[in-house]
Parts: sequence; structure tokens; C-alpha cells
Amino acid sequence: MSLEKITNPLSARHWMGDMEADYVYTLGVAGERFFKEIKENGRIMGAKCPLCNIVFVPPRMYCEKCFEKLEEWVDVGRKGVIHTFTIATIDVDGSKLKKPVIFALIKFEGAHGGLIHKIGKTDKARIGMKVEAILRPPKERKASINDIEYFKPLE
Amino acid sequence: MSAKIKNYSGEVLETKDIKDGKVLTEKFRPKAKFAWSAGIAISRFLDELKNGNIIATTCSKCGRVMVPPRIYCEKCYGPTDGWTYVKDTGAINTYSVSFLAADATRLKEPIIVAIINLDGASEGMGIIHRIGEVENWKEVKFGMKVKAVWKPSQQRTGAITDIKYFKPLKEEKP
Amino acid sequence: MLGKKRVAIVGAGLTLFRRNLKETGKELSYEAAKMALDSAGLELRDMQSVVMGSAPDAFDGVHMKGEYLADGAGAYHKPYTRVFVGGGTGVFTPLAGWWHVASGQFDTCLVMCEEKMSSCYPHPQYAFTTIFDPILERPIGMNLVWIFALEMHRYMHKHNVKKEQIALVSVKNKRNALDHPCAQLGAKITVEDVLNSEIMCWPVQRLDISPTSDGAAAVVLASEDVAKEVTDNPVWIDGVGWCIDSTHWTNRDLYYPDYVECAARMAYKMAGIKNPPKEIDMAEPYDPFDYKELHHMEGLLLCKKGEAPKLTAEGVTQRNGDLPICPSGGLLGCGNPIAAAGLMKVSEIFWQLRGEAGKRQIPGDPRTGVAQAWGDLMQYGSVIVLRR
Amino acid sequence: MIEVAIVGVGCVGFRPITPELSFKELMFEAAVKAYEDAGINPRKDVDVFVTCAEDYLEGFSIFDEFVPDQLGAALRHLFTVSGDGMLGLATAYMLIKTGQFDTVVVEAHSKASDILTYMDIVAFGLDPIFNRPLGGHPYYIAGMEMQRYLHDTCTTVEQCAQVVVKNKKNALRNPYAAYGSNVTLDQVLCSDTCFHPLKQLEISTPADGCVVMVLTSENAAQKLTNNPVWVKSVGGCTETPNLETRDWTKAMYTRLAAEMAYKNAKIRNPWKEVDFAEVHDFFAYKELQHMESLKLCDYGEAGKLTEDGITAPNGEFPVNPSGGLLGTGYGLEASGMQKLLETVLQLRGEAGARQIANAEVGLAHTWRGIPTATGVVAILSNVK
Repeated sequence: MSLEKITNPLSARHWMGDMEADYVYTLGVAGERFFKEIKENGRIMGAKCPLCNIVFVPPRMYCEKCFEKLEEWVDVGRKGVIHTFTIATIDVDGSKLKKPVIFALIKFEGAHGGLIHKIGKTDKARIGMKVEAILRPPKERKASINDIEYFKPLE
Repeated sequence: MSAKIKNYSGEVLETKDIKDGKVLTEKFRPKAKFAWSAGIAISRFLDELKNGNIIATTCSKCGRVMVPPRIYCEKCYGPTDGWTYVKDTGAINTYSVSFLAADATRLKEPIIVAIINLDGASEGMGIIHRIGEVENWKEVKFGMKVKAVWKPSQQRTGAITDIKYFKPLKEEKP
Repeated sequence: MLGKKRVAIVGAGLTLFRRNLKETGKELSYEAAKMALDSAGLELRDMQSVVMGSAPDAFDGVHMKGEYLADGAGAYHKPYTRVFVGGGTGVFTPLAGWWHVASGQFDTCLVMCEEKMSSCYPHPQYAFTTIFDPILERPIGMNLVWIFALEMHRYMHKHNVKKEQIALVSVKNKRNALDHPCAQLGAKITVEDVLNSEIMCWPVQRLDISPTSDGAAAVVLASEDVAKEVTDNPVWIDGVGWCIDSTHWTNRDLYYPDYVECAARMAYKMAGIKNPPKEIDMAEPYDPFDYKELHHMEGLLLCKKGEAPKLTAEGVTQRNGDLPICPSGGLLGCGNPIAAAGLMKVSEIFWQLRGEAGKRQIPGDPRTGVAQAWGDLMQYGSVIVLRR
Repeated sequence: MIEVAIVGVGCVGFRPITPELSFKELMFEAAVKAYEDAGINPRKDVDVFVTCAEDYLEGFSIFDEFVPDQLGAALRHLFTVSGDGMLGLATAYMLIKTGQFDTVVVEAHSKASDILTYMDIVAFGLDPIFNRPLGGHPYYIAGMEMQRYLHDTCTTVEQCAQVVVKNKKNALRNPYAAYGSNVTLDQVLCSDTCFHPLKQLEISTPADGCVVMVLTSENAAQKLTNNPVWVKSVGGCTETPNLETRDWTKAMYTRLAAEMAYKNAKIRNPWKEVDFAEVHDFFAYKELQHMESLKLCDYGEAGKLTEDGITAPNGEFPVNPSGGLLGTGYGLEASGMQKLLETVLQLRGEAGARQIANAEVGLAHTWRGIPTATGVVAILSNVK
């Protein structure tokens, strides 16, 4: 232990700073193809592992379980099912959201994984609810996860 | 193995491919802000800078006078047991002349930085700072005596930049 | 014998090293890991543990990037640890792999290193501004190249070394890299070219310095039993060493890397090496700057203090010299995706010892090689001794 | 077989803020305590130092640079594990098992109060392509997980809230705890539902502190102490970083880490063979989910056990007698060390008012928090 301590709270100095920079992430080999499919063809794709016989959504370059390179891509459709969800009422800075946001993991038939996204056009959600991806108009798409505006309940 | 492999993975991009949007990207700037506690040693050090002094801590076990100050002696691993002022003069231990700014852009006037072994501190106890009032960077020499140039006292905030830079000290004959 | 179990490298993999690669960090990791596994004739399920090495999160732009990279590194459902010692990480990571196996806890370990520096935009240099003390150093406007220039200058001053002597390292390594299929900056250049290149921060000029890069590397480690099953020519990790010096880098004499010597002594003691220049056949010291190769040869006790420039001038460190240094082309030639560059050095020794280095193969019958990396605030040394 | 023991511990904190100490000084104080406890001189007696830290939680790139001096590790063999303190423990355990090192020091700390934008930094840990662009407070991931966990296991929101009541009460008796209180079940249930069904009071608050531990081989331990705490085994696992493909009900990373730890410690029935557990409870439901993944009970049983007081300090199987992270405060990468610290103190019989009678075997567990699926489990005992 040190031989002296700060006893006057006004003597305890703080120094402000940051670790901020701009980042530009390449979408990668699988990501670029996935988001191009959404942007250009409005399709949500998965990648099939021939060894594990599962279709990964989102598609990856490789199977995380066995490391097989994934070459076969399949359209998993825009319709899925809510695997789980939450209703967020606060934002990242802790402030109250004006309107709560429903986040959910949407699974697609026959596929492993799914997409984390927002549920729109409802303030209710439940596990097992069928939903469909609503894409932005083609001109507004930027090859991003936000090219899907939200998932809309089908019920 | 290395000799047998024909193709190594990696899809090569040019920087302009990214700039021109030829390759798809996602952009982000994180918010990562901090307020580091300066602590016992550095809070005092900063306060003393505001007064135009450079303060060091001492370890009576090894006899070292340490700057920047710390509350533990990293050699003996005990608490330091005293404070002492060191001089705002010293000698250049090593220096470099930067033609690059922090963002890697080219500077018009080079920045000279040096490790300055301060007078009154133990041998080799240097701090890093800029060197100023040098007409040509080639005048800077190893072992050259320098002296701190302080901001006017009302402009000091208790920061290492309360010292604007160190300037060459014209040697006075005793 | 070292440890409870002797540990071998049985496979290695590399991606290209380039300023910008399209693959994500995960994908780069996968490519290197897959190649390393394929080269060892092993599969992911054969790996019982995974170790990741990667330099600051501020390059890739992901907090906890070890976690983010885990699936690409093959860590799905496996014990997984990331180690991090700045620039020293690349050679340190296989040391971490070594204790996973040497402890008897695991028979195999996949050792991964990845760096995607290009994500930090427009230049990765920015990320380096946050390696400094925020109160005492960042306000001065610190720049990474400054501090190396300070160290280089001190080294030159102390031993009266000329820039011409140092430039020879850059010439050698960039030429060596012409034979490396992954290299970013292999080139035939002259001492004049180095001396005439743009002054960045005197005494550092453009051609004294390695570039920033994207890339990944991987090696597969196995216990003695497994190694003998899967290969006829394992390369043994016979010595490991690491050391860190005080944070207060402005309180140290930068002309000599004590921490590298300390790490080297630790590794040599384990490997039973008493006379390093005689017992070591080749070395891959860390060379992000040309003077660092010289600095590190001295720290590795491969020559006396201040003697490395002379050996370089005499051609001793060429591939066909008595003590080849950086036969891969080093960071100066291959590029510097920080952690991946360190592991590339380990891979190079692995390939050289197995006689698989192709055009880069050094003559004779090398039996012992050393790789070393260096990091933090001119503060860290990591050393590995490999034997056939 | 080389046995590994913990022979010294030192802790400073945990407190909501520590403005009077720099992170270096905080580490120094905890280290001095640990070395004093172990009776060693770090400049002579330590073979390896391991520090556990992540850059963005410190505000530095290459935090490793700023570590050695205050630990007595200048010009010594130190390195950083970018992970939780219990990954540091696993590392120290392996280092000693190689037979090359006798004494290894592990350090982890939190200077959370130095961070002004903690949540933004957590969000910066999300996949930059598939997840982060959605925006939002990253704890929505916990809300989603809790929802699925409750759905699949029929655990109730009251049972989750009961974890908070128990842990904050336990923390009142822990001098290392920052957030002890006599909170009621109603207060927890009526707190804001930030991420339905997750409530505000079910989320741990970060705290400042540092824990340092000294580990040695059996031979070295015998010379230093009469009450070593033996590390019987350590298991670790990363499930997958991908949110989309992980198991949202069962914490598979904990299940696999536990299986490894039990196998190596030769434990068949943890409920019977372990006396208490320090389980990662960053969110209240996580304590229940983790108990089940740790095989302390079946899936869906932990809530009931909690409701029935079985996991209270005087219950049949105390869980988080320290007060957990909900009570002591979340020590960032030191959170696993907080778990280990309590386990060591209990096994030494030095847990004061919290002491569990006749405890012989304890379990410490950690998780690396949102958005990871990485966990570590250690089995400690005061019987060799």
C-alpha cells in the first residue's frame, strides 16, 4: 500500500480522452454475397454444409462445426418464425426510447441459425409467431442488414 | 509444405476499391470515452506542473529519484517514501525529427521530440517532450542541455503541455 | 526434457499478407487455420484447444475481438483463450499453445494469429495513438514512428552505427521476400534507395519500415504421442521465453533490449542452449524496422552488443551465410499484420527445419532455429526455440 | 501429477467509484495484499505474472504496457490474457502443470468508473456486419435470452427476481461488495422492464476493484502456507460468437466447461460433491440458467430451488454467498476473480459472517458477458 492517499476529493484529478476512430469493414466473402442477394434479388440466403447437412443463416464461408468450406447456397425464403424476442425500452445511452423496439431472433424453415432483427407493425410478439421480412425499396438498399426494414407478423 | 502450396488465400483489394465503393463495406465510429483517474502520484505531478515545478518521488531503499513520479518503486517493490522537486533542465538522451503528424500526414515544419534526462533525477530518468527554438533540426545533438519553456502561469491547467517544449540551454562557463 | 510432455508443431498455414484483403477477420482466420490443419492431415475435431493471438482491437474495430474471431479460429465448443502482448503476440501465441499441451491438459492445440488492420480507416496509424499514456504522452501528440526513431537513434549513437549499415537489412529482407508467396513488399532495392526514400521521422525513412497489412497465420501443435502418429518430421518446441520491461520506457536506455535478452535466456535455458551463435542455425528476429533486426540479434545473444551491423555487412545473415537471419523476408518484405507476422516467423522456421521452404530454403542441414517478436512500448520480448 | 494451490489472495474494492486511485495504484494495493498473504517477494519469488484485461475496458491499445511495474513484474515474465480472470487462472494452472514454473501470479481488475460510455463499448463488441448496424442497447440480447429461457424451462419472473433479493442480501455481509441491500421482491418486480422480461434491478452494475492471486505448485505451497486451497480442475469453453447459431436456452459454454471441470476433478454428482457455488449472475436469470448448465440441477429446476431458499446461505446448497455480481458489483474482467476470491475465503474459513460451515469443495464459474458465449468453471477444495 502506498504511504499516502488522496484525502481531499478536489485533488483527485481525472483526465478525459477517447479511443475513437473511423472503421470501414469489408463485408467479407460470404457477407458480400449475402447482402448482394438481399440488395439485388431480395433473397435471404443460407449456406449448406454437406458434411453436417445443415444450412447456416446467415451464410458463412465455412462451417463453424467442422470447418468444411461452404459452397452451396440456398434461398431460405423471407418467412420465418420468432425463436425469441425482447421489447427494449431504453437506448444504448440509457435514455428512454420514445417507442419501444422489439428485437427478435427469426429462424427460417430448414435452416440453422437465423437473423437478429426488429419486429415492426405490432407492439406484440410471441415465441413461435410467424413473420416475414419487409425489405426497403430496391433503390434505398445499401447491402446492409438494414436493407431489411423489419419483420412483420403474418398473423 | 510451403513449397508445395500453389494458392494462398486472400482476395486482394486496392485502397481505392474501398474508397470507390467497388467492394461492399459497413462503416462505424464507436463512442469510447474515458475519464481516467490520475491517482495519487500523477494528480500531484499535474498540480505541481501548474505551479511551474516538476516533482518526483523517491525510494530510500534504492535511493532513486523517479520521474514521472509513482507511488511504488518498481525495482524494490515497496512504497515510495518521499517527494522532491527536480530541475526543469536536463540533457537529451535521444531525439527524433518527425515529418509526420499523428494522422500520418506530412508536416511543413518538423517536430523534434526527445527523451530528456532531467537534472536532479536519477541517472537515465527521462521524460518525453518536444524540443523548440531550434532553427535547424541538425543543430540538435545527443547530450545537449535543454531547459523547459513554460506557458505563462495563468494559462497553465495542470498538464504536461504546461511545458510548451524544451529549448537548447546555452552553456554558461563556470 | 522440457515440460511434462514434449510439444511439436505438425502443421502451419498462412494467408496472403496485403494492405487490404476482402475477407473478414473471421474468414482470414479460417483460411489460415484450415490450411494448417490440412497440412497436418488433421481435422478441426482433432483439435482439443484453441489459442488466439491478435494485436489491438482498435485495428479490427471490434471490442473483445478474440471472442468475435472465435468461430473462424476453430474454437466452436472448445476451450479458447486469447493472449496479447502487443507486437510480441505473434511469437507469444505458440508459447501459450505450448503450455496447453505441455501441461498434459490437451493433446492438441490450434494456434491462430490474425490481424485486419485495414478496418481502421483511413490509416491504421490512428490506432497506435492510443497506445500511449493518456495524461503524460498523448497530449504531446505522440506518433508511433517517433518512438522507434528515438530508439533507432539511440542505438546508432551508442554504437556509432551508420544508416548505410542499417539499410542493408531492408535490402536483404525485401529481396528474401521475393521468394515468399505471401509477401506484400518483396523487392530488389539498393542501399541508395533506402537512403533516398522519404524521411518519416529522422532517422527513420520510408524504406526502413514495414507496411501495415491484413493477414492470418496458424500452426497446429501436438503432444509427442500425437505428433509421431501424424508426421515423420515434427518440429519440436524446445524452448519458450518471454519478458516485459518497465512501463516507464523513457527511464530506460533504449540502445539495448534487456527484455529480449531476458526472454532469450529463459528459452535457451529450457532448450539447453549455452552458446547461441554456435548452436542456432537460423533466426527470425522481429524486424518491423530494419534496425530492429540488428537490435534483436544482439538481444538474442547471437552476437555481441553493437556487432550485428558488422555481421550484416559481411553477409553472415544472408540465406547462404553462416547465420541466416529472416530468410522469410521478415516483416520488411512480407508485410506486418502484427500478430500474424510473428506467427509467420515461427512458420518459416518450421518449414525451414523440415526442408520445405522451397526457394527460400537455406542450405546445409539446419537443426535449430529461433523466432522472436517484440512489442508494447519497446518493452516486450517473446522467444521460441524450435528443433528438428 | 503436479497439484496446484492458491496460496495468496488480495482484493481492493469493490466500490462504485475509486476516484482517488489510478488503475495502477488500485492494482498495486491488491497485489501488495496478495503477496503479503502468500508471504512472497514478487521481485524474487514469482516465475510468471498473468494479467487479464481488454483494451477497450481500459482506454488503451495494448494495455499490457501499463501492467508490470505495479505488480513487481518489471523485467520479469509477464503477459496478458485478453479475457476474464478465470481464464488467467486456467493459464496459471497449466503453466504450473508443465513442471517449469512454481509460482504464478494472476491479476484482474476493473476501473469501470474510468469508462464514460460503457454500453457503447459493449455494443462495439457485436459483429460489425450482421448485428451491430441494427443499433440499440446491447442488453436486448439478454432480454431475448431470458425470454427463451423462461419459455423453455417454465421458470417464472418471480423466481428470477428472487435471485436479486437473495444476492443483494448476501452482499450486506460482504465487505468486498458495493451493492448490498435489503431489496424486496416487489421492488425488483416493479423496477423498469428495460428488455422485457428483464428488469432494471436484475442487471448488475459495474464496480471498481482488483483481485490478485498467487498460485503455486504443491511443493512451493507446502513451504508457504498451512491452508492452501487446491485447484482441482479448470474447464473452459467458447460456444460460438455467433448470436444466430448459439443455444438460447441452455448456456452450452457453461455446460461444456463444467463437463470438462467435473471430469478432471472426478466429480460425478456435483450437487452432492460440491458444497457451494459462485455462479456468474450478471443478469438474475443467468444465475438460474448457469446453475442448470452446471448440472447442479435439471433444466427448469433452479428457479424453484431459489424460491424454496435452498440456494440461500443457510440452505442445502448455497449459491453466490458473496452476494454475486448483483450484490458485489460487476468487476468486468475481474468478475471471475470475484467468484474465485469468495470460493477461496469460504474454503479457508475466512468468510466471516458469510462463512458456510464445513465447506470443503467449492465451484467458481464465470461468463464473459454480452455478447459472448464463453465460460470457465473451476473446482477448488481445501482437501488435497
